[in-house]
Amino acid sequence: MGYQPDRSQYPQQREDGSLDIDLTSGKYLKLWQGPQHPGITGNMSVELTVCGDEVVEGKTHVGYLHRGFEKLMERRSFIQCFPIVCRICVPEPDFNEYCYAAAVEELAGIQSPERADWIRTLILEMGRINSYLMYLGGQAGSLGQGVIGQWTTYVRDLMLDRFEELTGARIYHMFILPGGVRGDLPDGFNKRMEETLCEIENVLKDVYETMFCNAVFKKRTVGLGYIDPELIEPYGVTGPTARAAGVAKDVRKDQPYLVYPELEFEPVVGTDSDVYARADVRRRDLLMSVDLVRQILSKMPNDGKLMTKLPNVLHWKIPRGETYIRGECSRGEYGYYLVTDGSGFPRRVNVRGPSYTHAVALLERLIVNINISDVAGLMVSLHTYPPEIER
Amino acid sequence: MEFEWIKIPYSLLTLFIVINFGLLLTALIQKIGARVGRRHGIPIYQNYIDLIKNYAIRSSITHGFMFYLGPVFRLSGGVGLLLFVPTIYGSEMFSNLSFAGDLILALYFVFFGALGMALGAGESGHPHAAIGVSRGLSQMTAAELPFALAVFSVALQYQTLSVTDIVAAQQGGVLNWTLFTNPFAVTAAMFSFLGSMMRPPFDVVLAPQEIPIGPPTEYHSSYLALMQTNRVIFPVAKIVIYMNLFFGGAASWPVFFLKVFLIYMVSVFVGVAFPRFRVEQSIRWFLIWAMPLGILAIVLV
Amino acid sequence: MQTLYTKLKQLFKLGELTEQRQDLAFITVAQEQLRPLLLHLRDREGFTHLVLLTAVDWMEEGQFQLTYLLNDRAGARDIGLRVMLPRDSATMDSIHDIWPTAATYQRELREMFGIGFPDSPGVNDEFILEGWNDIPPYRRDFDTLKYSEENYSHRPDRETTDPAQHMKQQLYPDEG
Amino acid sequence: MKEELKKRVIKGPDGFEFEVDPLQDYYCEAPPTVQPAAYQKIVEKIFNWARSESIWILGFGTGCGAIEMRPLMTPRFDAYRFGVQWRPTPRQANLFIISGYLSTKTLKRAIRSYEQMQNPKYVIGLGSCTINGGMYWDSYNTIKRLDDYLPVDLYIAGCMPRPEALLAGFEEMKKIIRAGKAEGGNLYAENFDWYKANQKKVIHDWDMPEHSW
Amino acid sequence: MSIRDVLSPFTAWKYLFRDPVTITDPLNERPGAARYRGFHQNDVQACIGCGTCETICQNAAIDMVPVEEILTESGDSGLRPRIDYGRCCWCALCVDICMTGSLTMSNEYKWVESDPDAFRFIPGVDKKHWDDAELGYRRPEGHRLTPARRVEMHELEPETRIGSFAEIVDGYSVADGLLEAERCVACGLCVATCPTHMSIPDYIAAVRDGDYERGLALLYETNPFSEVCGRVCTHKCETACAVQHEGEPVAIRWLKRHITDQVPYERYREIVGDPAPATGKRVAIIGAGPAGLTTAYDLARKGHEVVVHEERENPGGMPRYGIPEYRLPYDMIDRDVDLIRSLGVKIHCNSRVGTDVTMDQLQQEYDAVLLSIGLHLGRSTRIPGSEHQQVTKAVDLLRAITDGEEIEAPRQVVVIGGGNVAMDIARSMARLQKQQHGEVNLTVTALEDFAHFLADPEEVKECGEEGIEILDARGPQGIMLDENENLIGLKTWHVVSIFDEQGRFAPSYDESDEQIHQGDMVIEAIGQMTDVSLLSEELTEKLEWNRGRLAVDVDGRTSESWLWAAGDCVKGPDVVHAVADGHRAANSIDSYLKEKTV
Repeated sequence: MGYQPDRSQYPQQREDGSLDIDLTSGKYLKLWQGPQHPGITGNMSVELTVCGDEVVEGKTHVGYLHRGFEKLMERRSFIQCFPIVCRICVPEPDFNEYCYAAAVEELAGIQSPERADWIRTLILEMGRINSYLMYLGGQAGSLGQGVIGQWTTYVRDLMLDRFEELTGARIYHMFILPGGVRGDLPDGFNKRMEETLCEIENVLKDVYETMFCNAVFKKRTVGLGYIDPELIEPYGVTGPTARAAGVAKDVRKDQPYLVYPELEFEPVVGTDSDVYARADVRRRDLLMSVDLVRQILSKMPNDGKLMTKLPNVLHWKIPRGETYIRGECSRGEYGYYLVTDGSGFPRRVNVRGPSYTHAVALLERLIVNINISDVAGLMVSLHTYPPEIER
Repeated sequence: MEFEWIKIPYSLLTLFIVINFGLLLTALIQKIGARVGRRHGIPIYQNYIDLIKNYAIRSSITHGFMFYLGPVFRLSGGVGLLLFVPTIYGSEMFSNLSFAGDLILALYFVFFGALGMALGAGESGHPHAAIGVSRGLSQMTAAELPFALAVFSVALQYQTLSVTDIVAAQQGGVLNWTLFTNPFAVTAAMFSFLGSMMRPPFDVVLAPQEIPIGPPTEYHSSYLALMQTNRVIFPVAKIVIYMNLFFGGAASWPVFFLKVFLIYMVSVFVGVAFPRFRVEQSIRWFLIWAMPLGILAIVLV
Repeated sequence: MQTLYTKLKQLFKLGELTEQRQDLAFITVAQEQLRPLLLHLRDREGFTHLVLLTAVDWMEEGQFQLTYLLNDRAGARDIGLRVMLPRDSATMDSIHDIWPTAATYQRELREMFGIGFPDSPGVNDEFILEGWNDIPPYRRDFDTLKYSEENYSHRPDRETTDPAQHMKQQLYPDEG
Repeated sequence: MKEELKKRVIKGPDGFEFEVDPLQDYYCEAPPTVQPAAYQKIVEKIFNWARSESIWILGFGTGCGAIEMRPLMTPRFDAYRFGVQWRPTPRQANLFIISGYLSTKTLKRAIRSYEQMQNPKYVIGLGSCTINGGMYWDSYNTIKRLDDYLPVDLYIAGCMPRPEALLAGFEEMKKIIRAGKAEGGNLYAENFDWYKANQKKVIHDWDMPEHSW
Repeated sequence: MSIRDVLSPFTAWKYLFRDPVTITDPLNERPGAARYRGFHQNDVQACIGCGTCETICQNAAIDMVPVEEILTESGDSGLRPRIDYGRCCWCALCVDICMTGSLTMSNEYKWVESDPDAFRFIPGVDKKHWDDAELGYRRPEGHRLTPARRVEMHELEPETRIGSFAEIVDGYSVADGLLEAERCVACGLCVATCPTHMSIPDYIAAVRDGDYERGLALLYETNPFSEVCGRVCTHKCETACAVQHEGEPVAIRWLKRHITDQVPYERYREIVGDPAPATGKRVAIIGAGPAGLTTAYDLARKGHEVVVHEERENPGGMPRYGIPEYRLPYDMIDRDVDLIRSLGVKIHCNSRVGTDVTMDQLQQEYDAVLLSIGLHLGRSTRIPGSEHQQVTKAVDLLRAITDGEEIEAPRQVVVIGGGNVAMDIARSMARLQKQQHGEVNLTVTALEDFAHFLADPEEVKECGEEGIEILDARGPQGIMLDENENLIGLKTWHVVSIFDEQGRFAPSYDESDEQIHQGDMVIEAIGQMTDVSLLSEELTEKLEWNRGRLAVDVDGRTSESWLWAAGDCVKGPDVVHAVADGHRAANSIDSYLKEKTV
């Protein structure tokens, strides 16, 4: 298949197709980026084989954060799984909660109330904003522009305050549980949210001026890490990474869930499919999320139930079945494959994180022939969060 | 020329002032950078504490002879650079050990520390250090070239290789500064200055996100403290040269402090706003933008 | 989905169909039918996106279930192909040449379930675990609590009391 | 064991052959030793004060707690104000924050990083996971008690602890350092065999040098 | 690349002149949000130590530990949760599930400690500075993880049921039973409160699993009168139920009945199992009520030979003769009794000790004897006129109804008493009235007010539905007779208080509030006593007595080594207490017999 990177220069290939890399020759050097490395996206590592400043081979190593969630969930009851799922992805935990809750609801045959769906959507969009803000800081930081990270982390922190007052926690919200959500919007939430959104928009304007209209940033990122649109499907690329390549993949539009059918938006699409385009798509997507949050808050029904009646969660049993629930998280398609067997515990849970394909197969493919200096920038541009790879 | 022994305590006094000034200046610069990032940043005295802390680390390891000598070379480069150029124009006390051909020696010292560092860091055996060194040397070569051209141009302009004489030639008003008499040389030199201050967009040598801080990766405890000391002396010393060559020197300490600060701020002003170039991009940048200016400066002179 | 199933049924030997949702169905497929079916679905039916590949351990039935979940974006539908493998010495053909990203999934399945995928690139490399010395951990017969207790020390002095027992002792101390 | 970690003979570019054993640290042939404090009490006091006011954290996000490090170092909380900075290399760091659970795979790297830090060095355990396993108490892949493997000076409760809690932790850490009680590095050296035995018990493929700095 | 790209990044510098956004004092300025999930608080007085928090905690972070200052009592295990912050993940499921709402979370979140073991604490007991924090996570209103409402039990409509003695309660359907069983949180608080310590959570679990036979086995392990108790048990367990604190208690009694309803009677014998091989020991039991027959059941299963002497025509004791058929159909008693019989227990009916057989004989012939003669004599109010023939005692009347005697129901009846017996006789008479006169005209006067009523609330409610008038806080003062000595009613005064300051029974009345309740008949239902006439005088002398009741040790053994006593006659009226007593006596007798063999 034609999915292999260009290896016309070096290293040479042996007859069996493997790469002829002789470390003792002194021509090649093994360089580990991570896990203890500031340029790595979280606790993972990439084993680089470099020739001069150029990477000839990269291998992703994961598992540093493996806790065996899928195994642990098999010995926890359905409600007990609810606090644990959000730990699978730290920067945007809510998708785990939503996908898990929706999967359980579907197999248990219950329906979350309408207002709960609105609040769920709100939370997911807030989480997306957070995740993108973190990404923007990281992307600029990986290329040595620290100030962007300072600004975005600040506004992200404001959003965390909103999360805190809504859900009662900063990072692991544990708010969306099977059957609905845990609480209602606090008083005056809309007003404070609007202030936060304004602040975010202001900062984004500055980010646009200093990061995107920046000669050096452009010099570094334009053309870097080009993903051929042909590669999108074979490599299972989803989310902004795919949209930057011109493929308008967005689960929110393709297979709408929650209240997305009632919101007005168009998937943000880029054209150039390089690091710059991906950053730009995410920036615009972030602005769209800001708009979506506004839409949600204005269109949301004013009252209504937040939880459906659950059976006694201590002995909750769900009949045999299997399902897959997906959502569009800030990195791409996030999904839960849940299998039940009629007992009080899941038979199997499989988490499909977008980073799984992005950070392993795709990264290993893209990393070939780039400069060592660009490795961090490229990795960040795929927006990978390692815990969702190894779980 | 007869050597006056009194110069030695005088230069040590200069050194002392410069070290303290440097410690505070770098902290202030950091605070300014932090301010752009909407925060307060380190306390102004933080550098002193860090320095004591690093000397107070109990254990230290060595990777060999050169590893040990690296910071020493680096520091002597900085100290040497400082001591062989006059700090305060017209002051007997603070003209240090300057002599007729000190400009050449100063240029030598600019390289000396870096080379020592390269040897030491290379000895540390850490691949990141090695990569940092190779990046550093190539970038520095490219960056110093316009500077050398500018210096050459200035030397031609004033017909002397003595820094004191060059400063003397610039007295008598702002418009007498080389900045205005030979703007191309100054621009070329300032471009080079950006490249040598280890700030974005030319800090790929240290780039923590790529090769965790590059050459000093393995340095720690008192080695690191030595390097920290150098890191406050060297930029000041270097700026002193720039100040003397291009900005009319300083006739008193307050003027000195102000000018050093302002010149330092040039690199910070650019550094905060931009990400960093890759090494070959920055070399290309120097060759395309700074070099022609330097050549132009020489030609025009 | 029913129409697709009928259509496929004419071409392939298919097992049971489970329609989970309007846009999601699972079909059981025989091991040797999988590859042509995948190619057919990808090239003819628009299921170009391999969403995930994972396994379920039906230990009691002595089987592994491999689930290949495919997505047709244009048609907004998903199809899950179930392949049942005998649990002992389970091996399956690799599909990394159809979707390169499948190699990662197969590497994980090899490590976590012990399902073999000969010819899949790097399938025997350690992926998530390091220095693992027990049966593959995602198998049902692997007891994670037991392993954890045997290998790691927990903090001592954690004792709990059963309310019913404690009340009996307190309220009716005379009764055994 | 990985191929590249095995002993082998290498022919250099100059034709000279030499043997390489990647598992041996050529600069470190003895276990770490206890490093005495400065002889003069007053000097040690000043040193301790300086150490407490200049805490350099190792930039190694071992677990989820790492996500709160960013707010900590950025405008909202700005830990730089308190003399806290992060360093990208263990050689220059004094404080190792174990930010939550440690899988055995990370434990291996954490030990390596810890040993490369210079004495005096401190460890803060972040969150439940470092105390008694936290929510991964029954996981097959995470350690439960951090103090079995590394000497820990301080624990911060929370899952995960917020930046404010971390700042409170730093304040407490400073007190401990000033009081001269933060001697984790020496504790590690004293009980080196015990720690090593514990580490080897959970790291099944020990392919590291016996001791490194 | 344009010139804009070079210049625009410098706009970053505008922040140089703005104030930093840093929080000046992050340690004190930042309290957690109003619903922040911080460190735990526990209102130890409200907490009942049910351990549901421990059950739901997926991190095994919670231990239930005894606490010095909290005493164990019915409905409160005396244990309190101890939380290990080396495990907790602050998910607040423990708060959500908490049965009493006592466990909450403060908005405090800073806790730093060098000692890792310090992070284990008992909220509310180990004092912490956040104990009084007002903000923090509380379970939002309406957010419950367990159903609070009981599954409704279908009953006959009042109009239908008043016409006959048919059983009122339908029993749960399988679906309803499952739903109700699901409400149980399996804390086990009820077990100790149940006199016979039935393994309630286990058999409810069996209902959840649909494994009724397992449930039945569990029932008959501890209670051979499960059919009876499933209908008329006083269900003390439900007063200890953890679910009642924020909802209705689990209908434990109905679930017990549900199990017995679901298992075919033919299977009972097999499920209970065969008795142990015969030991050759013989035990005589006097009185075939719950206590006696429970002892018989236990001893028979242990292989002893048991003979029961029953004075009346049918075995069953008070459940048969005291409880009306609409609450407990007679065939249900028969089923339990037959099961006991099938284990080899011989029951001689119409055999009154003292008349047909003497205590001495029993002492001679048997290794041990148990007295379980119940409380079959009604107490009298001894108010003026209470000797009138139209003044009857409830127990006598109920017995007569059971025996099928023709009873002429007067048109207007007054009942004295506020207990369940009063309700039973009132409702029985109401049925007779309805049958004979087509209408109900009946007044119950109780000493207690409704706030301290003795009878079950359901009984009171159902009485109301059936048209029975209940007047609370009325003290009977005299029977009103007309000039022909015919009974015309009852005079009562309003009760101000029942007990004096020392807690002794000494009612005081408000004489100004006097009422006359018209009636042709007055029924006294104020309590019963034991008929001890069957004991020989000599024996009566020998035995120790305690305020008119036989004195027994904790195992039910009297001062005579061969004689035990159990049931209502020593413990007061209650079926399930009698069963428990029977078990105790059986155990004691069994070990006595074993000793004797050795």
